[in-house]
Amino acid sequence: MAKVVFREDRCKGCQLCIRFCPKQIIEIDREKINQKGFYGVRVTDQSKCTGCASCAIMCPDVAIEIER
Amino acid sequence: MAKVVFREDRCKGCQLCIRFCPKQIIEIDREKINQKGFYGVRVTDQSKCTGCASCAIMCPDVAIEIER
Amino acid sequence: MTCKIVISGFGGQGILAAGSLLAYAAMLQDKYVSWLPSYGPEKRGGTSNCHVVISDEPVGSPYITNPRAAVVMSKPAFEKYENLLEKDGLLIADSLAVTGKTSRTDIQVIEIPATKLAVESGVAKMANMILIGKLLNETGVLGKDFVIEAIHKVLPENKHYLIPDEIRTLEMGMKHGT
Amino acid sequence: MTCKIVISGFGGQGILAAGSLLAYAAMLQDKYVSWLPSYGPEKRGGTSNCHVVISDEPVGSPYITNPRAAVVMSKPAFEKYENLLEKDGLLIADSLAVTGKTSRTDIQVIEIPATKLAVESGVAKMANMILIGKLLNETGVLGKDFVIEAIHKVLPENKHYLIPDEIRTLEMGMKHGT
Amino acid sequence: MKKIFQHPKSLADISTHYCPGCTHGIIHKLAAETIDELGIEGKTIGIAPVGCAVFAYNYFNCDMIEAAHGRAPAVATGVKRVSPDNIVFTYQGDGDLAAIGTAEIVHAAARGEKITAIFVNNAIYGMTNGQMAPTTLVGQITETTPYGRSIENNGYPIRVCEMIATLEGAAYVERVSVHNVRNVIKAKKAIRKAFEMQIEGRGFSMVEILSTCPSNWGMSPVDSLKWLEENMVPQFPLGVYKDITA
Amino acid sequence: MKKIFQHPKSLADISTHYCPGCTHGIIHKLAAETIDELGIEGKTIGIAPVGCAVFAYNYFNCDMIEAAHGRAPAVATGVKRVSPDNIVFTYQGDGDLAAIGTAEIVHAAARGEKITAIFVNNAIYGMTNGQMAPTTLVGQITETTPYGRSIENNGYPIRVCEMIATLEGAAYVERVSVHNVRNVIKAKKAIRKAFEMQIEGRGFSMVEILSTCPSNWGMSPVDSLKWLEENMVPQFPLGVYKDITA
Amino acid sequence: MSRKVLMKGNEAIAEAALQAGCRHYFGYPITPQTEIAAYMAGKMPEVGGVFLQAESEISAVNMVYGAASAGARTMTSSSSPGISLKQEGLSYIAGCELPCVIVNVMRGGPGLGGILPSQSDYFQSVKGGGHGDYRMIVFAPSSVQEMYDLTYEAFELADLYRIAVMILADGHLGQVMEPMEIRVPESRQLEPKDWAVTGTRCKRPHNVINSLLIVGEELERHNNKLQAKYTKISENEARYELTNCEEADVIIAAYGSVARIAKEVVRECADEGIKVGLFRPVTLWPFPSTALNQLAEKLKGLVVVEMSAGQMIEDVKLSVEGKCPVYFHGRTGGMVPLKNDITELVRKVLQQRSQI
Amino acid sequence: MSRKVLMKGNEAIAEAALQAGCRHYFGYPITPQTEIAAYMAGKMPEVGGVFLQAESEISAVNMVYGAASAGARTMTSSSSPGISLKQEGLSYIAGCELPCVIVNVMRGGPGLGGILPSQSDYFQSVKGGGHGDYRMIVFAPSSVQEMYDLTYEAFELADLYRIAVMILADGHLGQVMEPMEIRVPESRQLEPKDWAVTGTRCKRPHNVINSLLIVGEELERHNNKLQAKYTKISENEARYELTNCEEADVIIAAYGSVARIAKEVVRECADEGIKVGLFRPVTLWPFPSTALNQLAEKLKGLVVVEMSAGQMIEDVKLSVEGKCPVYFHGRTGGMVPLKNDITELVRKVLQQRSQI
Ligand SMILES: Cc1ncc(C[n+]2csc(CCOP(=O)(O)OP(=O)(O)O)c2C)c(N)n1
Ligand SMILES: Cc1ncc(C[n+]2csc(CCOP(=O)(O)OP(=O)(O)O)c2C)c(N)n1
Ligand code: SF4
Ligand code: SF4
Ligand code: SF4
Ligand code: SF4
Ligand code: SF4
Ligand code: SF4
Ligand SMILES: [Mg+2]
Ligand SMILES: [Mg+2]
Repeated sequence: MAKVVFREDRCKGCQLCIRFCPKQIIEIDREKINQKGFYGVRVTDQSKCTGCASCAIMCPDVAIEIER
Repeated sequence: MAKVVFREDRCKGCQLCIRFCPKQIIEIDREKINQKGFYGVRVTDQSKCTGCASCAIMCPDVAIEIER
Repeated sequence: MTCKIVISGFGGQGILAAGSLLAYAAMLQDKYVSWLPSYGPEKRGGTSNCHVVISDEPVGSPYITNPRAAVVMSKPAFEKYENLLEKDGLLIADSLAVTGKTSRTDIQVIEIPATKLAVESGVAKMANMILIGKLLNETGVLGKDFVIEAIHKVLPENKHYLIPDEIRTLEMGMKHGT
Repeated sequence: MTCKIVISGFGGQGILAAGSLLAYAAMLQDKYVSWLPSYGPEKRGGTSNCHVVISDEPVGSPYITNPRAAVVMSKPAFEKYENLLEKDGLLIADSLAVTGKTSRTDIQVIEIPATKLAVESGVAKMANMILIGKLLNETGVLGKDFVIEAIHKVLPENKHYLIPDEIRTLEMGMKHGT
Repeated sequence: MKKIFQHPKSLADISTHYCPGCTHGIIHKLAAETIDELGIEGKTIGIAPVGCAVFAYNYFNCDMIEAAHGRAPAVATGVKRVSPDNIVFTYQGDGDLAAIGTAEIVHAAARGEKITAIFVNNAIYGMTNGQMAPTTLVGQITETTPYGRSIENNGYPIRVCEMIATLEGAAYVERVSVHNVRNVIKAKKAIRKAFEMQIEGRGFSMVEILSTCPSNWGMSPVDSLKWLEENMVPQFPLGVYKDITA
Repeated sequence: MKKIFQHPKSLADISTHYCPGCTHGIIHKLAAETIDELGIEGKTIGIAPVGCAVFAYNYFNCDMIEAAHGRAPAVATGVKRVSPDNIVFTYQGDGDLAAIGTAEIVHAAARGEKITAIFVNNAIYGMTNGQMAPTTLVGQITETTPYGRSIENNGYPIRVCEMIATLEGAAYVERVSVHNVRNVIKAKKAIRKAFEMQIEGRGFSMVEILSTCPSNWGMSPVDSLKWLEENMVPQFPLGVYKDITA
Repeated sequence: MSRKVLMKGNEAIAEAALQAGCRHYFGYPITPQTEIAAYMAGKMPEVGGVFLQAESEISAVNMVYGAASAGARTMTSSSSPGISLKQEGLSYIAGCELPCVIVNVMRGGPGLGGILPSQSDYFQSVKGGGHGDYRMIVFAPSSVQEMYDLTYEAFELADLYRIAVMILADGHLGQVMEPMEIRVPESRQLEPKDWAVTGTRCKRPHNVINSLLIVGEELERHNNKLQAKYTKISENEARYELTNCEEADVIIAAYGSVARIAKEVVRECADEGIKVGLFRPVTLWPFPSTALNQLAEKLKGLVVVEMSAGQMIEDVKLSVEGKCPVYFHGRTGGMVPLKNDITELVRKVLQQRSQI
Repeated sequence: MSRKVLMKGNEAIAEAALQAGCRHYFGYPITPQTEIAAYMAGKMPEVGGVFLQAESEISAVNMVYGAASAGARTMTSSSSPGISLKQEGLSYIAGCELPCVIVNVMRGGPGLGGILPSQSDYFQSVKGGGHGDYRMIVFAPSSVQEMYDLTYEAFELADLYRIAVMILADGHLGQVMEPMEIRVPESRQLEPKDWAVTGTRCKRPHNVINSLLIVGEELERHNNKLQAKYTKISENEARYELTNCEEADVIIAAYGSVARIAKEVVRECADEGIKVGLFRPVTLWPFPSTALNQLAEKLKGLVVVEMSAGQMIEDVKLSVEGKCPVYFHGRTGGMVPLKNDITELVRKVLQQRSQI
């Protein structure tokens, strides 16, 4: 199992990570708006994460770090 | 037989006509220097001229006219 | 009389549209008017704002340093114009934008839950109209009829179906709290 | 004393070289000197000329409107400088360049068949030196030794074999007609 | 647990001004990772363009110059000639490189100038709010082609790689895209190769990267990537156009 | 007897300022003959460059404009857009077209601008007394490459036809030479074809003509033609690079 | 015809050009004037005109050179850095006496600077940023209506004198929206452009557009002709606006959007009984020197206010010839002079005549 | 070291640059300054430097921008039309405070003009042909020796102030050959260029060369800093030469090659007992205003002579502040002012004080 960490302050809510996660475990987090006025994202089920890094590779704002 | 006419005032003595006359009937005329300070050219034997116009085609100064 | 109004918030909140509606109405009412959008560094980064000067004489600078009234729809806008308002100035703020109680005693702050009201009314994008309604009511800078006429002129044909909602929200704002 | 000299003719006659020889000699003789080539419209079309000012004081304009002396090697140059020479000016002309008798009575014209003499001496390209020799002789503007030293300096190593001829033609000019 | 993906060292750890989902961000990351991996941060000098990437001078941690619009290759040339041992790259948009800067990029390539150009082709002028670029597709609507780019009035989009590849001084020229994970990885490889070409002193190298401009295309970031794949890739075929080491 | 070769009508009957044996003169003649033959003298507008051909405005009998160095294609564009029915040609040297004017020629071609460029490549800057041109050959000595053009410092000569042919808007692109009678005749055909392309409204056309500069090459006119044939033709292969009607 | 419409300054320029018969616009995008191109791009196809986005500002100005040579009313627009790139082209246009209109919506410099409004291209526009002795007529509008009116007039004067006319505005004037009237003034009687390259149709000798005169005497003659034209324009076309200048003790000299701030100051001062006037040049070249010189006579001082580090002030000083002291207040980088700062300076001048 | 050599003015510039440690020259050919590039092309390889012929003047100035950013002493040269093309680049260089040397060997304009000498780019050089509020130091040599000396000094001042220095010469000064000395003045103590982009070597924060300041306040602060620097230079670096000015009734103001003609006039007048002096600015910016202002006090008139339609005359007038009348004699297009014409004007001025 890998761990995906979102840097909330960096996220612009573009949803590219959501689109490219092969496990479809990322979703918009409508509960939080960050300083810039964007909704962030969150992982629904961390246990499903393969650490494939697709999300991080596609994130234009380097808002995702992955540990394994 | 064709007739080649050189416009002396235009000739700059570049010798391209001499080089490209297949009959080798053009030569420098060392007797005349034109207004610009150039030697002109002349035909040695008009009767040999085929009117091929090679000289005129290569003359950069349009100093040659040909009649046939 | 000259009234210098700033409208400020995030892109997408209808800031520029609200400003040009005022400008159009002012023109219909035969006032002198200018509308100046921010096009500076603020543009990227999501901020949006515009300066509207409505006057009985030719407008001096269209750029407003210290507004008479400010309509704010974001927290940064609230904080900025709370400071910049001239003495006795009027700050009309969406509740979402209010960051706290103002420390200034020489301005009037009116808070309206405009976004909330608009969402509740099913016209989430018209919070701006509610605030503009309040502005009109408080300042009397322009006649309501002219603003309504302006709505008709400013909206392109294919958006005319929105007119009733626009007017409704405008009136919501005018009546709010009274 | 200031001496303003123009040297003029066709390209290939060594006009600029003759001028810079004078300039170099003048420098060796600790004179103030300037050498200005024509780089204007005259350049294309085969004309070549240069202005040399030799003086005991710093040179004013290097551009000469009315020369004190002119060395001319072409007909256009003859006609031009015959007109432009200052009063009491000196015109040294290759015979080939002379287009007729000057109408001016206030200048001195010296004609030398320089090209012919040079060709006869087997150094066709050194007609310029003959004329320069004459100029030196007539004006005394520079010492012969300095000119000879300058020849050594101005010519690149691989042309040094020409030096004797250069000196010989220079002297031919100096002695010509005397 | 070990970090397997993290912020590259050569990229400043600050938020960028890019619009949400703009792939300029991905490309910055790739360039920075490459610099990290090659260990050249300390001797790299980047030239920022005029375009949305103008602030790149704030984002890359190496020495940076902000160049006049289109002139980055000339500026890079000046730098490289002074310090041939440094690694010099330009980062340019399509307006910057393929319009106003045409002469500069062509001649840097012809000279075989030992610099690397990272060329971000988003088929539009992003910074100035969406005018036609030399790479705008036929029919594409922009602020200055409100009826769509017409061949009659505006001619055809320029295929820059194809053009630059005709120049002998160009050592490496490749076109890549960032519309999905596989292509991003390929893009990274291309950028790395381009830098390596410079390090090896082989001549001019350029990577053209197809990129999105969600804001001015008027699409979501996700839709933008799709549009890129479906419309730009056919017009600008991906691949290596020049590789003198191949 | 009938005149079978005479001065073209579209060429002013005056002496030119060109050096003896300079093939600019031949090329002028070919362009003028073409204009005569097509009967377009009255609706042709020529754009003279900055270069030895700057005075072309005196030599062609049609309406003429003298453009800033390198900008002839932009000027031609302005003219053509005002009067699309007129025939507009530029006459440019290699410094003018391939150095300072790179962006202008590339974009005129990309736009498919309906103009004709007559591009005289003599591998040198003639007008300014012989500096390196973008087309100067490797090893060639010029005023600014006194030790010969070096790849290391100056890179490679640009093959303009090859580059322009990559652009979709280019309808006709051919390289010819004037080093002998046969080639002069071919060159004439190419120029004619290029004008015809414009008349038919097909897009941008360009003829590159290899030409001599005896004065700055330091050779006799006859030797110059030989040098051209032996050195330039191999570097700049003759032929049609683009013909959308083919 | 005289119904008012709300327009941005940039759009007003574009609309005026269209009304004046401009059918050939060439430009390259740059903030803060992109609306001009956008407007043209939308409208030109409707009126059968040409909107062409060039590959650069240099190409744009040379397309204008070509289009003007062909006899068309033509225009380009840009902002500061882009205008710098046009300098060679503008010098050529002057040399060839081609009529055309150039718009500069100024932003802060030097270099890339910023995109906020500025007036720091005064020298470049008025003294000549290009090489050689030449002039352009330079209009300095100060409202959206004037953006329109002066652009229209620019095309007229351009043709009348065969000269380039520049509209020198700033970012605020370009971006601001105000009510204005789209109006068509009576047209001047203009000479046919028989010098233009329209194709000889084999009916006349060929026309040549050219600025090369390789013989010194000829180039001087040409320059003398240009100078004579400039003198004539100086005599006929200097324009300015005066507010409260009759009785003024101090006059503020300001142009463009700054003049509007100054006018507010003048109005407020009048309310307080302070005698302050406004001298607003409408043409920056020719600068209305004679008018200003006459006004200077009885002044305690002239206060020049600019969004620059001090450029128009030189022309003000040259105009007043030392008749009264000249003071300066300038802001740069997109910052706008504040009413209070101007008023304060005016007060100081009124108090003491010595140099501040 | 002090042996004299014969050199062309253009070559003297190139040699001085080499002596001053310039190892990076970028240029594009144009008459009448091609000898600079030719000289550099020959010498640079010998000293391990770079001579690069750019694809255009624009590229050349941007290569200079890059090389200066990297900390090198660097130079470009051109003539009038080419310098017009560099205006955007010069504004960027000013904005980034990059030290470098720019040579303009002026020819006649406007447009393509001619190749004969001229002084008609004074405004462009001194007032700023580019956008924004900026200045360059402008040197006006008047002999081959000064071409050399001032070029050397230009590199020094460029580094000292982080500013572009222009050598403003004309075709005659470029083409003329005169004896001169190749000399190396004592070097100034200059600060290390720790702002340059040389690669961080991971030992310092990254350096950035940039002129974009998107926030108005910041751009204004930057402009204020630049203006303060310009003030300092104005105070310290104004240079001029006086000839026979002590007792003069009339002073001729002229620079460059024209000053030499004027000096002849002054000399000849002295012979005739006419009291005429010469004021020759060596720096055109900063213009030696204070010195001229003081001289003006006791004059019957100032006669400005230029190879232009009248450009430096504005700075002369601004300097003298109406203290004495200012007269003008100008030639254009490559024509050279004649001694007789100048003398005649001087005589007229002496006879009548009224405006001619
Ligand atoms: C000389 C000059 N011309 C124009 C501009 C305005 N300008 C700024 S960015 C830009 C184009 C940006 O487009 P592109 O290069 O494609 O970059 P993107 O923003 O799309 O990444 C333009 C025209 C300028 N700053 N300077
Ligand atoms: C802006 C500008 N830069 C440079 C020049 C100087 N110049 C005149 S002609 C020329 C180059 C000519 O070479 P080319 O175009 O090859 O024409 P050629 O003379 O060889 O026919 C140059 C650089 C100029 N007049 N204007
Ligand atoms: S690492 Fe892969 S599986 Fe895990 S969240 Fe990211 S994309 Fe999804
Ligand atoms: S890709 Fe990055 S910026 Fe976009 S939503 Fe995901 S975490 Fe946020
Ligand atoms: S026409 Fe032919 S044969 Fe006759 S002279 Fe000319 S080249 Fe010779
Ligand atoms: S080719 Fe023409 S110019 Fe040359 S020598 Fe023959 S006739 Fe004279
Ligand atoms: S405008 Fe376009 S290119 Fe620029 S940051 Fe936004 S999305 Fe990216
Ligand atoms: S310099 Fe060269 S190109 Fe120019 S006319 Fe002479 S030979 Fe021809
Ligand atoms: Mg882009
Ligand atoms: Mg050439």
